[in-house]
Amino acid sequence: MSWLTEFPQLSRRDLLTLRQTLDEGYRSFSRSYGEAIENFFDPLLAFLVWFENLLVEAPWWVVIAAILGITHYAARSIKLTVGVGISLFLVGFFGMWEDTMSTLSIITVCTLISIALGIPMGILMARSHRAQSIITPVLDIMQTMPAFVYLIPVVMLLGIGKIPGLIAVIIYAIPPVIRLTNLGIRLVDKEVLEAADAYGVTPMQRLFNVQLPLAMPNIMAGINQTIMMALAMVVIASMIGVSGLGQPVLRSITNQYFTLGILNGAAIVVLAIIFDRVSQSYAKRSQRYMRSGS
Amino acid sequence: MSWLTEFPQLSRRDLLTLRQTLDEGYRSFSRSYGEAIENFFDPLLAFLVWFENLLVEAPWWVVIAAILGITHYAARSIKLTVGVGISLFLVGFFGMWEDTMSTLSIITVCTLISIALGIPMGILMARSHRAQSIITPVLDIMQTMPAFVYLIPVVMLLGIGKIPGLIAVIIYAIPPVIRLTNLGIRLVDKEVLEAADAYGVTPMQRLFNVQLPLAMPNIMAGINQTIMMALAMVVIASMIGVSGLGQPVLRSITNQYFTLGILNGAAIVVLAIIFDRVSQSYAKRSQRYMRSGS
Amino acid sequence: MTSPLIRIEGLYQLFGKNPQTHMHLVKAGKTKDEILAETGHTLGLKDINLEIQQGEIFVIMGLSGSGKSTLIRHFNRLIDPTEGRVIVEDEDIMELDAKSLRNFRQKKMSMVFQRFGLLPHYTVQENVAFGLRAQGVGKEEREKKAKQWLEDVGLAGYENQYPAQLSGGQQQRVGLARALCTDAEILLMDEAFSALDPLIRSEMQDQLMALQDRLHKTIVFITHDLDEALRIGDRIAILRDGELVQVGQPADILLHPADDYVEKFVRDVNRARALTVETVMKPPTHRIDAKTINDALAHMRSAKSGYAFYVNDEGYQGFVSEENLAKVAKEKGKEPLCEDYYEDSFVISPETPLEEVIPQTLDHDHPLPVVNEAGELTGELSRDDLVQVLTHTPTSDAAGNDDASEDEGTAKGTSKEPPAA
Amino acid sequence: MTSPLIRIEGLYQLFGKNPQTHMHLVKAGKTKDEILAETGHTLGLKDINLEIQQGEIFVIMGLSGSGKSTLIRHFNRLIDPTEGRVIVEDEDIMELDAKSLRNFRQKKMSMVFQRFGLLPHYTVQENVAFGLRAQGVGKEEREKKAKQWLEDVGLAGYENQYPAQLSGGQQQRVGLARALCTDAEILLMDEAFSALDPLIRSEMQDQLMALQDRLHKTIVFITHDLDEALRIGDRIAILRDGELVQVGQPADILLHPADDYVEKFVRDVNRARALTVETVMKPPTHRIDAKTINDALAHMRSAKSGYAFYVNDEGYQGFVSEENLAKVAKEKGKEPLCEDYYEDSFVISPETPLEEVIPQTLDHDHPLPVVNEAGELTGELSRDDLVQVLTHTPTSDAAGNDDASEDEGTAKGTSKEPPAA
Amino acid sequence: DCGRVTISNMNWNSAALMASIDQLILNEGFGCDAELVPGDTMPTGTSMVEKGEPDIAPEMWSNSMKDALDRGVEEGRLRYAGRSLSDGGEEGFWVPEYLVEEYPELATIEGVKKHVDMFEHPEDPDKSMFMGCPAGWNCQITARNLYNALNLEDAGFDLVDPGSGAGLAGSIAKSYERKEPWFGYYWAPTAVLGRYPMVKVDFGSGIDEEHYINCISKEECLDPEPTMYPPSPVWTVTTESFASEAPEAYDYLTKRAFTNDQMNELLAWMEQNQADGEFAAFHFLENYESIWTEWVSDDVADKVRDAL
Ligand SMILES: Nc1ncnc2c1ncn2[C@@H]1O[C@H](COP(=O)(O)OP(=O)(O)OP(=O)(O)O)[C@@H](O)[C@H]1O
Ligand SMILES: Nc1ncnc2c1ncn2[C@@H]1O[C@H](COP(=O)(O)OP(=O)(O)OP(=O)(O)O)[C@@H](O)[C@H]1O
Ligand SMILES: [Mg+2]
Ligand SMILES: [Mg+2]
Repeated sequence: MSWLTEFPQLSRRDLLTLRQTLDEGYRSFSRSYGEAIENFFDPLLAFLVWFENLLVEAPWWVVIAAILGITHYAARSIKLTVGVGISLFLVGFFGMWEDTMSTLSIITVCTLISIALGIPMGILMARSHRAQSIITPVLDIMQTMPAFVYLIPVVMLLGIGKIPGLIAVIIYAIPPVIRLTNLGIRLVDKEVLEAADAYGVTPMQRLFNVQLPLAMPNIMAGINQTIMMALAMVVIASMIGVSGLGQPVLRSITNQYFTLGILNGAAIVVLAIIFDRVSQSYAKRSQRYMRSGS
Repeated sequence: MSWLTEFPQLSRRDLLTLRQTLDEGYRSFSRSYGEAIENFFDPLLAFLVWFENLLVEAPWWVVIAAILGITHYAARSIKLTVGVGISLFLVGFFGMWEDTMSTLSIITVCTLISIALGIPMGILMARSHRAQSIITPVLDIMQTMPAFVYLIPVVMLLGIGKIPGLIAVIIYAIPPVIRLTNLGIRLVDKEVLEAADAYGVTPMQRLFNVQLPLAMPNIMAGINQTIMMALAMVVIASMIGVSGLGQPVLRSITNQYFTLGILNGAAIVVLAIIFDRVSQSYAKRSQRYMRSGS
Repeated sequence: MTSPLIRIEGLYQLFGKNPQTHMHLVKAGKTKDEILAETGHTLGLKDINLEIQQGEIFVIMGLSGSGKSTLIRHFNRLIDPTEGRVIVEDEDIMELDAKSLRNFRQKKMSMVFQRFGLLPHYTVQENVAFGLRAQGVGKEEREKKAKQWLEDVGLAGYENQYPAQLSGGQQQRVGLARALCTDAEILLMDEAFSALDPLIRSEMQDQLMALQDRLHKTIVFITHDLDEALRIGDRIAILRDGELVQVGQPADILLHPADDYVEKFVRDVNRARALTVETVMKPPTHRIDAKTINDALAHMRSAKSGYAFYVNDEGYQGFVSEENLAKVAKEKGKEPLCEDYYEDSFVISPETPLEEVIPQTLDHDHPLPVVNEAGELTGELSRDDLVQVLTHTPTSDAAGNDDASEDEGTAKGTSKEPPAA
Repeated sequence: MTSPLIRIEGLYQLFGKNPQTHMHLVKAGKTKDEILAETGHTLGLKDINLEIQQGEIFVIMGLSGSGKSTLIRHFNRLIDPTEGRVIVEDEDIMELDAKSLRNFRQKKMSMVFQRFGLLPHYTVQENVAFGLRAQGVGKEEREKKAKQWLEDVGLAGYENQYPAQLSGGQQQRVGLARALCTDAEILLMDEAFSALDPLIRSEMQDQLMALQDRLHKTIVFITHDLDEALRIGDRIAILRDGELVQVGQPADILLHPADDYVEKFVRDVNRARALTVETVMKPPTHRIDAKTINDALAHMRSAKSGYAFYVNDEGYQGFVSEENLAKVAKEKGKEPLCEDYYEDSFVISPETPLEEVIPQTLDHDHPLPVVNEAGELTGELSRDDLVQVLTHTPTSDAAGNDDASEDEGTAKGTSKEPPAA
Repeated sequence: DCGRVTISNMNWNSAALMASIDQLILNEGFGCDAELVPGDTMPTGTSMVEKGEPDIAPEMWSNSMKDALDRGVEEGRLRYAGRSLSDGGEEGFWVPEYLVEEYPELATIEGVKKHVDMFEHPEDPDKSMFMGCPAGWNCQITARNLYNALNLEDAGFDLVDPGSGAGLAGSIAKSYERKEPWFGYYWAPTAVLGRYPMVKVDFGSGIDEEHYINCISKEECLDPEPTMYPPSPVWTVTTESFASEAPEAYDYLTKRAFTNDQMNELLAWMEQNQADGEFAAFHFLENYESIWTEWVSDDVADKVRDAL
């Protein structure tokens, strides 16, 4: 009996028909609605372009100064500020300033959008077991469905450029912040919540005054991972038209310029470390109570 | 003054020399040591090949039965076991059995290695601020340095195939479990630790009986992310010759067979969900106390 | 009686995975231990029926694990009962929707938790202001109020510390201040003073009682300290294994315990402090309203007592003894009794704790008159009565020494013989 | 005196970020509040010097926040002092390396935490066995022992529950069982009974004392309950704002408080229970060792007392009154005093709590003889002495009524006049 | 007048060079506002067909997505402007030059088969490795068919999938650096073959273009016969809208083409200088005037020259 050794499969012909029908279906869908969907994203695109130009075209020292300012405001750590300054300067010194600014612009936007969407999603998940059991597999899909699979469909719909890149990055980068917000909120001490409830807090107060602050360490871990994922997608995004550090990386690989790849990779890492350190020290500063434990 | 608008860069010539020297340096390194390094990994390679063959060549129903057995043992949930059975069957039914088994074999090994290395690293990090401040940037590099950057150097060193794929996957997938183990341990209630200390626990008892069990929710979140990352790397790994579901995905992208891509992507997702659900319900089962809170 | 502020009807609480399926065991009268052993479910409360009046301090006592905290948690619906109703101001709080419940919790009740329940990420002051914040009170006002209350509980100067930086008792006082800060009508206090030292504790008790006097708050108070319960409680409820065994006024419980359990429970209390004169005095048997000295003498003689309390329409007048009156009877037998013939004697008021009248009572061979604020003689307190009450024999009639030593398992030195020849 | 088991020398603890830099303020004698206001650092302990003997129950008391928990945490080095030394069995525990410290904690000390410190992921039984597990005791043995202790603290049946499923007092008992289960020599108990009801609490006290009697453990006990302190404590230390204000035996502290603070602290105690006869009895002034009845009578007359305690070489013999002896003096004046002439009288033993002898003392007009186990007359206890001690006037000499009412701010009914005409 | 133009900037050197040349010439010579858009072959091609963006793909190996491009042309969305490599791409099975120097017989397929044991398989010691073409590329089909036609399997070879172009290049680099044997599919002109000189293995069959088109390049080729690869068409592809809106610029694109020799020279220069497209484009425009002036009218050439 063949099924003992061979998996009972859909016949090759059926599989082919199935594939073709679906492919064709999607193609005609994208032709009819692509335009509309594309227009929908126009304002975002305009903003992305504006923001990228701002960073790329502003004098480099203005940009560095601004970044250092933000760093200092957020982290209040001289050491960190100096470190950020030096690494940004090195990035420029090795001739990667423009690419770095392009990447910085898109990643900033992606990260902010991911956080802005992710935290509420995480909250929703924490609030109901139903939501959790629906959202979790979706997150699994978002994280493991290879970007390559949806890259082409997205390109068919939206063309090549920043918007599909942004979408791909967000799809991939958003799950950690959602998951860890959920986890963090679920781990909040029941006794504390009960006390808050006893004073009749509104759901909003409960969330903003109790759950989120106490879930902060986990949420920050989620944000950290989201930043990491977003930056990890830089190269893939550059495959569909997002300019920045991804391109030289791809070039280095096809042409086997190791050093070029490593330099550009290092610039990505520098961005990652800056993003991460700044956000983490900001969070830590707002959690003073944690250090005062006995 | 040009530096006001132009970044003071390394001159093109210097940069070139630098790049060429480094490239050449790496090339000669790989020339002299590649062989030895490659040999070092031979046993692992042999194991990987053996394990893949085991999964691919064993009759499919034996494999499914084994997986269901593990699932049931770990999660003790009929619902989950049935779900896993159905999805595995569908994967086979759509003609992806072999690729799925290849992917399953390498991802299982990667995940296990990541956990086996990652948790101790996380523990180390939690134990000392020094270790934390050294390891954190390394993790940042591992997560954001694009795989593409080190793919070719690794291939030059080790050739294409499973070993470089495994290394790339682990480099990318290990950070979450390290980070969240660290976080989880750091969040353990100080009062509980103090109580344990007062009874003179050894560092090992402290770790295994108090810190790790109480950090479990976070560690499991880390393992979940590690699994997700590992599966997200399937396609990249297939770029350097790791067989499995990544190759059909790459094929689908170059040929615009969306359905093919989605089917194979879905098979990856199925693996992700199986891995994740099983590990999470195993963990949850061992944390009964969490549900009994008032 | 007006309708009660809080009414609990047929309340059951069974903890575990499937409380409903095991309720029949509870109803069938199985004990808590049996249910735990058979089903793994813990019986928290069993058929509680209770009424609490507006303005009273209602104390709940009982062994550890008897369900006190569980019961108090039902009052503001922090847990839902397995069965039964909780009615506050004629409203079944089980039927409140989320918003009304919130409102109810904000305005009606505030709670001190046994394990404090402070918010670790807020400073002490923010913690205290938390209830007000929930009510939407403005920052300035709530800070002012919080500061005030912090001072009242003796924590001025700690405003900006975090809970983890405080000692246990300090944390408890933060929880206390938080509850008092909200001005809620009903205070739920779960062992609110348990971590306090006696000085601060009695200060807090005073404050609480003053507050209650002033604002007529209703207070539900759990405590393990019988002295405290007797001191501040208007009524006391005693729980055992989730069942209500007795509800009553402090003296009631002390003097007429419903069963052995309650009796054991109250045995160790400092009666001298807990009981007032009222609760142990006897009716004034030596009361006379004779008009003349002779009349009085006749009275005393027939009663075979050597003294009497003279009372007229205006109330208690004075203490007279046969001996002294007899001396003047010959000359002035017909004259009316008046101040001149009264003797020095203490007069005690019915609300005074026994403790305070011990010396006087013991000093006098005759009973002391008990006179209320209106000046009426309401009773008399004899040395014997006092001694009897102070020596732990609530239910027996006569104050026998043997009784006392039987009662006290560890009694050592009450033998009539010298311990060693 | 043998060398003490635990010796604390010059211990300082300043909480905050930079304790060292602010130590000079502490040394300069600034108060806790000043230091807090100026530097944000909290003074936990200040120059503590203390010795605890092997086998004693040493009680630490003090206001909430006075540093008790902080002090006890130094004993097993859960926190390191800012300055000072802690010496246990002649070993400075600050100098132990990690391994010896571990060993020391496993074997020498076990601790009950104020906030319980249970392991939430372990069942009750596993929690109790935790100390043994740390010591490496085998599973079977530790389970057996844990079960035994759980039963002893009254939690049989709850073995497989998790701490979150228990009531506060039950959790505390789990912590207690855990500490007792390890057989450590030294027990550190931080408000170990605070969440217990009076019944279980006194049971636990009894168990603790029995244990101590049997195994001569050294126990450091923090409590807020003075009755408890007086009952179980061999010595009591009183802390205020991190400073040690008095260390002494219970009766010492009760009767000779070092300052106002301590006096206030002990004022509310139930003296009748706390004090033993010994501590308040007077020397036996009415002691006679006359050989004959006449001698005895002569003695009594010269002392102007109507009675006497007759004592010979064999110790206390009996109570005699002038009245009765006088009756027989004429006929048998020369005969030696013997049983025939003794009168019924209570004899009390010096260790008995006052409470137990109140009725007898009050019943008799004359003082009662206090006789120790060897049969010797060691003192006498009069009604007046008793009343004086029971009415809160530890330092004043005479037990005046006025005194009492002045002392007690809330006294109501002790006026000599009727409250209303 | 030619307006905004987007040029696909693919990540291998020849494509990047052409993209930059086009950008310079269109901007300076035709007054366009040309912009480079990064992207891989597939997304770029798809986007051109479906969304009409980017406008120009300077180096499109049409075999790699033949169906899609042909359909795009059919539907009037794309145009093949002209060959960008006039000789066409060179495909074949290659062995490293140093091997052939040692074993001259390796230049033919029979020689390779004879030395089959030399080509070690990394995962299976019983077999030898033949490195095929990455999954999904058109060449995967042709390489497989030729592998069958040449009976390489019987000879002991196993067709190994390198996974990606990068994997393929990496495996060449690895073997070359260690002077190990390597046998597999590759194409030229490429930076890799520029750096690592290889010898194309002769199948001894000559080119049978008809058979190649009808069978070898088809998935369902039942009876493959050996044939050398015919030159592979490499196109400049533009969108229909660009072609119709900027006919002059389009006209330039129809002419812009390199021979393989020219391109190899340029690639070698780029390789040597690790030059990016822009830098190389300047180098080209400055030093190879004779070539590019052929592509444009004189006044355009002047404008470009002025701008340099
Ligand atoms: N980790 C800490 N950080 C800062 N201050 C602390 C810390 N722990 C204790 N303190 C301070 O030290 C003082 C003494 O605290 P401790 O816990 O020893 O008091 P306590 O005598 O045990 O009081 P209680 O009876 O209320 O438990 C308090 O004022 C407290 O604020
Ligand atoms: N969340 C819970 N899950 C299971 N059992 C519980 C839970 N909460 C309380 N119980 C059980 O209910 C019973 C009553 O607990 P409760 O906390 O009301 O006691 P209590 O009277 O407040 O005792 P204590 O004086 O020790 O605080 C206990 O036996 C306890 O084990
Ligand atoms: Mg309770
Ligand atoms: Mg304390």
